[in-house]
Amino acid sequence: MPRSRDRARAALMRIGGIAASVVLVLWGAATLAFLAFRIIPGDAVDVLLGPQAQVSEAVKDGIRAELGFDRPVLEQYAAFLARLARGDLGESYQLRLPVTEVIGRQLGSTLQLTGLALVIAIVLALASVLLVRGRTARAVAGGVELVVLSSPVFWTGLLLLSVFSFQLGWFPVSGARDPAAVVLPAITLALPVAALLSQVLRDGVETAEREPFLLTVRARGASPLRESTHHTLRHASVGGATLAAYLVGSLLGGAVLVETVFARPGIGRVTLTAITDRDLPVVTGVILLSALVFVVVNTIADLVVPLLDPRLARATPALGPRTEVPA
Amino acid sequence: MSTEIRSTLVRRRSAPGGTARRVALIAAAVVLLALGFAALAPGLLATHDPLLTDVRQALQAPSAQHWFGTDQSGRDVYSRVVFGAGRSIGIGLLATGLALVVGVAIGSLAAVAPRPVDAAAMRVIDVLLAFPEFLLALLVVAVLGPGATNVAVAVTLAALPVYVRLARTRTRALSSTEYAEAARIVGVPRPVVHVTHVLPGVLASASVLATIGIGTSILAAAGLSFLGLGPTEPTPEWGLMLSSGRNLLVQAPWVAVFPGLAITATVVAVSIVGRILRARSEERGA
Amino acid sequence: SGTDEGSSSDSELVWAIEGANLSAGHMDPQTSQLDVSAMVQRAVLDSLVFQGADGSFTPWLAESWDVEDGGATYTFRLRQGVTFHDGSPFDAAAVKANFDRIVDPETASAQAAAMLGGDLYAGTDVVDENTVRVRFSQPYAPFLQAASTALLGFYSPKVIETSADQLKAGGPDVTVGTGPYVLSSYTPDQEIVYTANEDYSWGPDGGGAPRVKTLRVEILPEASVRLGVLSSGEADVVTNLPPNLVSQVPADDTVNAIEYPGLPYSLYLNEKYGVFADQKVRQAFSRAIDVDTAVQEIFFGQYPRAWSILGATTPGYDASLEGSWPFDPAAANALLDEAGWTGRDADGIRTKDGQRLTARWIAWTPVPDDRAALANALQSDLRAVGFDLQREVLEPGAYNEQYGPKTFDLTDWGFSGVDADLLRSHLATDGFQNASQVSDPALDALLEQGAATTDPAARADIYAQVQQWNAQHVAIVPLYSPALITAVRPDVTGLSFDLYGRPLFATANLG
Amino acid sequence: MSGIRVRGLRIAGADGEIVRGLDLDVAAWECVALVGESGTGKSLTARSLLGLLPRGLTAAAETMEIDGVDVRGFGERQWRTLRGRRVALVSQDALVSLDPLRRIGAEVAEPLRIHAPSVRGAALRDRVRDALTRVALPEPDLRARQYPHELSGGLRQRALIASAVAARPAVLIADEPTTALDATVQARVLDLLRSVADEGVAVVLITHDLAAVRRIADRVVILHEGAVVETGPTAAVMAAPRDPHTRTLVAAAAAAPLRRAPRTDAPLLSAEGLTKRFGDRVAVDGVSFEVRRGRTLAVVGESGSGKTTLARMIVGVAEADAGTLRVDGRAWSPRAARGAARRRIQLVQQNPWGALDPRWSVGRTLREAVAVTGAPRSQRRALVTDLLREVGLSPAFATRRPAQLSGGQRQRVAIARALAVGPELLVLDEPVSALDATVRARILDRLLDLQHERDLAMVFVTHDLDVVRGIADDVLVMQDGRVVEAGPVARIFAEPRHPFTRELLDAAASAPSGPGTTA
Ligand SMILES: Nc1ncnc2c1ncn2[C@@H]1O[C@H](COP(=O)(O)OP(=O)(O)OP(=O)(O)O)[C@@H](O)[C@H]1O
Ligand SMILES: Nc1ncnc2c1ncn2[C@@H]1O[C@H](COP(=O)(O)OP(=O)(O)OP(=O)(O)O)[C@@H](O)[C@H]1O
Ligand SMILES: [Mg+2]
Ligand SMILES: [Mg+2]
Repeated sequence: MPRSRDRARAALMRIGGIAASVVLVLWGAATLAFLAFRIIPGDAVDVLLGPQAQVSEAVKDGIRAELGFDRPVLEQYAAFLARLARGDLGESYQLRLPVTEVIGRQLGSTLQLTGLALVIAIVLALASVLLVRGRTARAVAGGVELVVLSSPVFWTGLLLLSVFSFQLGWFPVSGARDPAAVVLPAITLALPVAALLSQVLRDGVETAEREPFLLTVRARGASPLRESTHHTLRHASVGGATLAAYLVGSLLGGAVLVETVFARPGIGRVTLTAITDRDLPVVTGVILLSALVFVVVNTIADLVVPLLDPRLARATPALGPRTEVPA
Repeated sequence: MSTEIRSTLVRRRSAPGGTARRVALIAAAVVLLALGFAALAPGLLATHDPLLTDVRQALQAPSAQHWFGTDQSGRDVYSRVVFGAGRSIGIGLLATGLALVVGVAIGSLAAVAPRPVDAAAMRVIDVLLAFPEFLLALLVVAVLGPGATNVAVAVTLAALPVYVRLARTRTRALSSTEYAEAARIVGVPRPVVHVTHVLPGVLASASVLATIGIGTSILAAAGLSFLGLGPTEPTPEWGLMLSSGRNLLVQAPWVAVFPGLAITATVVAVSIVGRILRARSEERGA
Repeated sequence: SGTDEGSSSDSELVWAIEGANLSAGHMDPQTSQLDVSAMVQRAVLDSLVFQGADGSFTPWLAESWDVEDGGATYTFRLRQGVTFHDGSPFDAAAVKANFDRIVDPETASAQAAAMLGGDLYAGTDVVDENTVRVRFSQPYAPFLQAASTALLGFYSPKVIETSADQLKAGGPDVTVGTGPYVLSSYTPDQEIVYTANEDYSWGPDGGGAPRVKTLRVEILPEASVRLGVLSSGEADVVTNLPPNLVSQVPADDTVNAIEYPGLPYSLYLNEKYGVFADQKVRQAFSRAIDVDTAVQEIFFGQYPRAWSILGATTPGYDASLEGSWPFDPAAANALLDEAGWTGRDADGIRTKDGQRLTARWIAWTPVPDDRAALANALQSDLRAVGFDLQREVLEPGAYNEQYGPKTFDLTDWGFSGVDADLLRSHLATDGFQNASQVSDPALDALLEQGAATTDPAARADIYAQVQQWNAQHVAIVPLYSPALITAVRPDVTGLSFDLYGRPLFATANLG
Repeated sequence: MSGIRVRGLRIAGADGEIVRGLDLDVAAWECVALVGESGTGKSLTARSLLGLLPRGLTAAAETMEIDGVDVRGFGERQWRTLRGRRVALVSQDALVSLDPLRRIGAEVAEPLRIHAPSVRGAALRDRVRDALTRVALPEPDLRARQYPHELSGGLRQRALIASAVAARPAVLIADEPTTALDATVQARVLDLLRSVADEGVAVVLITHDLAAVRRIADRVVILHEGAVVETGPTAAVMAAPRDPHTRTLVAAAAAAPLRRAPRTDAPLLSAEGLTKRFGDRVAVDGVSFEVRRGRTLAVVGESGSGKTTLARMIVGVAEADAGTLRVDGRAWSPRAARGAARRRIQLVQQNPWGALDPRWSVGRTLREAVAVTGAPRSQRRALVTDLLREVGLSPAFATRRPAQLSGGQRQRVAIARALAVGPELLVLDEPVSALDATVRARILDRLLDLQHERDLAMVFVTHDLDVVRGIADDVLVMQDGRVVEAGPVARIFAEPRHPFTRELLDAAASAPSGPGTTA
């Protein structure tokens, strides 16, 4: 009986720890974004009004007052956090729309792209890890992966676009409505992630293959397939899972480039436009969104990893993001 | 791709046979040598003035005269690739070097600092690590504004957290190694142990990571240039060249293909060398 | 897309445009100076009068009009039974609400306010429900032309009252006009969907509801992608094609390239700052650059080079300037020598009293590749005469930081408009786009006179003088006259184009 | 006859033959021990019997029958049908031979899933429970749900055997099944193997531990450099070894106890009620003892009983939570252990692999220690050479890096470093457990000599009683952080009072030359 109470308390502490880390990272990201507002060169109101604004100083002062720029910094900070706590990210300077709406509108398209890319990446990585066997074949695969990883994603995208859309015409060039149009961008985005994932997985598999327990497995008469699916891949996926947040993050980062190359709408384009237009509320929104994605994925990874590797069940504290890579 | 993760891929991976490893190393060395040459003395390798514009010569296919063809302004793509090496690789080197020095300083100080200071520093680093390097660099540019210098700063800042974290963990790990403890037990003063036993190890790990980080930084900088946030025309810079070739892919693919190849070759070469160094250092340190 | 479905009621036409700036607060032609704003919102915004391809004016929302006081008062009798998409009636009060909004300083209108006469605008009076009078403080001839553009088109007064500040961002229930199409959905940087206004019966030539029921505007900033969607049939009409891609448009598509009227793409030399204060330097600048070759090669012969600050298709164009300032490095060198720039530094750049002959060009991102190439060509031509031209490509915020206080040597743009009066905003002392900082009382007088004159011949004469003034003075160096290049797939019929080459979809059909 | 029949087995690698013409017969109901020094090819022979030789090695034989099947020329596929079903392997590294990510039940079930896919659900669970019961694993249902890391070494070893016998193979090969285990557990595992043989399985026991052979093997095959040098019934071979190699093996099994007069002078070190906690866990609990100059105190106990923690307190790098330590009557703690006093007590750490900075040469490491004593720069090199000689290494070692040293050599460098500062007390934390028997004997001899030469006091941490007998004067037996028994070695060995000590001694008696653990 005391045991189950202990377990309940441990679970509560764990949940508390997770919540604390989520809040902490979001707060940190929000603070960084807030500071960014302050360090930004140039008058925020000028930036806000955009090019060619012929506005008198009086009007500008009015806007300053409206946005609270005339109050002490700490007060602004408190107000900023209070608004965030209410889920209010403010209004885009350029679009004059709530930031939540600006991001919300584009989120679907990016989710579609990154989701598909993630699936493709996982399938490619698993295929390469499971099907490529033998030292030479693995070395060749490793080489190909290295080249993919070393190529700028926008370049890969341009080459794919040029070959498969412009010249062969296999895929539509663009259009958010044609489902096939997402294929090429998703592949582009998936390639480096697949290369990275399969390197990590293969490394994990090779490490596991060097483990003494594999001799036992073989001595039981297990086939190579069973060896992979029941043993080595699971070991490797521990490494893969700890990378999850990183992979998702690099999908988001890559989305900026891929959406540009393929002229796709999405968060990446919103980010880029917000950057060139200095639309800081939107930039803040994107920062918070990435931070949120990061903590969520990390938390999931934190919860999944002990399921994959029971040895880690007690060892990992929930607090703090895990970007430590498998040792 | 993150430097941190890129570097783990080398763990204990014995390259397929010594010969293949040697061939890869030699190829990488040749590429790096050529690049170093191009970066330091581009005039010796280039065949044309990289800025020389002659619109009558625009979009010529590769030929004996123009090895990589010409771009829309009639400039020699080969010479621009050569002249671009300095800037494109320079950003990677500079950003990585700065990140390494600053990161090791912060990280090893944090490791020996009082608990609360260390904890606070690590929280900040955790938040920064929340973003993949490219996204982080992008956000830094968002704050500082576009431009070549800001891109360098952004890439440096983006790379920094990895080194801080590495330096901190390594400092901690190395100060609690048995040999560091043994030195203290023998009677060597704590600070001396830190400088003689701990710091060299931290620097060694960080340098190995840095050889890999250069590639990451080059890619990030090229990505920012591609988005038009970095250096501007007519500067020869690979990301920018690729960007201006992107609407000519069908008509004049060479304008975009060669700068892209240059980036890939550079990053592959740097990664190979980095991986081999890392594998060596692990073999030694094991 | 719906290209195969003929003209059935669910027919859909896909129109691909560049449109990257729309999301940056440029959805409202009443405030935006960008062509793209007027181009897309023409579907929603009707005008008082219609200007035909021949330049003549015909009734649209105004059934008839009188010009009084030598052009200082315009009285319009409005068509009855016109309603906005939100059901409110179009009447004299609506006209007044729109015009008053445009000139309101709070609105911060860039171009529409100038077209409405700027300081000359004296007010709009509601004579009765269907009669409206627009007054100017002095005769203002370009008004009818201005009134025919989407920039002076009409939003529902309800919108102006309740959500005027959202018009820049635009969207359904905000961008509400009387036009043939209703803006039914807008995803920034992605697409604008217009749905046919089935009640529409007040088209310029008695046109009714459009036959194409859905007009889907795809925003595709990458030129190669726009060409791609045309080739693959994903789009029916593609606008903003760069000249270098024209040769790759599928053979059975029609390419429509109408030269923009107005001020050609030009360089504005800031004569109150740095080396361009000296007229000889400005003249030398214009003679040192080989515009002919650069424009011919870079734009594949698709765009003509410009000789004057009005395009060849703009009323009032002075053809006598053609060939008057040819490429002549020798002349340029002589002028620079005369101006005292006789020294040379190690790089071969001219110097005077230890100062280098250098000028800084600020440009606004994103710069199309062909313009970048043109800039490169100019830079290298100038270098040949010892003139160092530096170019900075800036994002809008940074650009404005320099544009505001005019701390640059030169900048660039083209400006389309059918009426030569647009020169006023570029050359008058208080012109809002006077990047050259020209300040010449004689010229100001000439420009005012031009605005006040209604007689075409007299106006042409006045603007010829303005053009010659510039040829001599070199405040603006015109380079080439771009065209709006639109490719249309064969199954699109009935498409017409306005004077700017913008497609008009009200009469289009598919099938 | 089922079982194994091998004639003329040859295993060759790139560098030549490793196993040269080995003959081996094992019948059902029989346990045959394969004995030999490290590196003679025992494990390779075992692996060749499952067709699992490492890459780059090839096996050939005149005859090779496993459970009556001629396996010569078998391909990978054919071998797979055999493995786990007719011949099973309990591989050498028991602690790491189960997949750490899978439950014990799944691991035990795996051979059945592979070879008897029809057995599923409840039937499979029953078979798993049977297998676990057969190896006398307590609470088989609970164990099946646990992961390997939740089991102690002995339980893990038994689970591994259970998984090997689950599909009821005719042949079981156990490769050094007791190396990694505490002496107390070793006996249980050996008995289990005997019972497997007694159920009709042909058992091959690979070991270099003659005590284990005596306990369960019917016959013994002695290997030397890949060839059989002697074979016969166990008792006969042990009683009258014919081959010289066999004779050395048998002789090395016994060590003479140390007999020295106890010293009566004041203790160098005395401890009173030492206690150290880590959170809730009391690692060391009220320990008291004394150490005299020139004498050795052995600290014995199972893994985790607090030996290392105690050693660290003695050296003055860990602070005691309670209790006092005195050196020459003066209080001793990390605070007192400063400056020259710091050097009085030195430590040789448990793990020789981590004790040396991998980047530093041996010479540099030793010079660092010499420099601390204030030796002038000019003499340091000579002092280093002397130190190396003292621990039996040639001066040439000064230029080597740790990676170029064997475990025994590293251990000696670590000892040299500790000696460099002229300590009065040397604390050695399991200095020989990681080393093989011959190296171990050499180091122990060296330590005794040094003790004599320098009148050095030693605290010797170990869990190997055999070592205790050879080197220590007094012994402290620890269990769960507490001292359960203390006294002169002779008395403890003659009349152990505490049950735990007795258990330790029993286990050691059944395996008098039991190799040190590698834990
Ligand atoms: N994969 C391999 N390639 C080449 N040589 C090997 C390989 N594995 C083992 N050897 C060599 O074969 C010899 C016999 O090794 P084996 O593992 O059979 O020894 P062993 O008798 O089991 O020793 P131990 O008691 O230490 O386990 C050793 O000299 C070893 O170095
Ligand atoms: N730094 C520490 N933090 C928490 N617990 C510790 C620490 N060091 C040791 N312990 C715990 O204290 C107990 C005693 O450990 P100690 O290392 O002294 O055992 P040992 O007898 O030396 O074992 P071994 O034979 O395995 O070396 C163990 O349960 C261990 O887990
Ligand atoms: Mg062995
Ligand atoms: Mg210990």
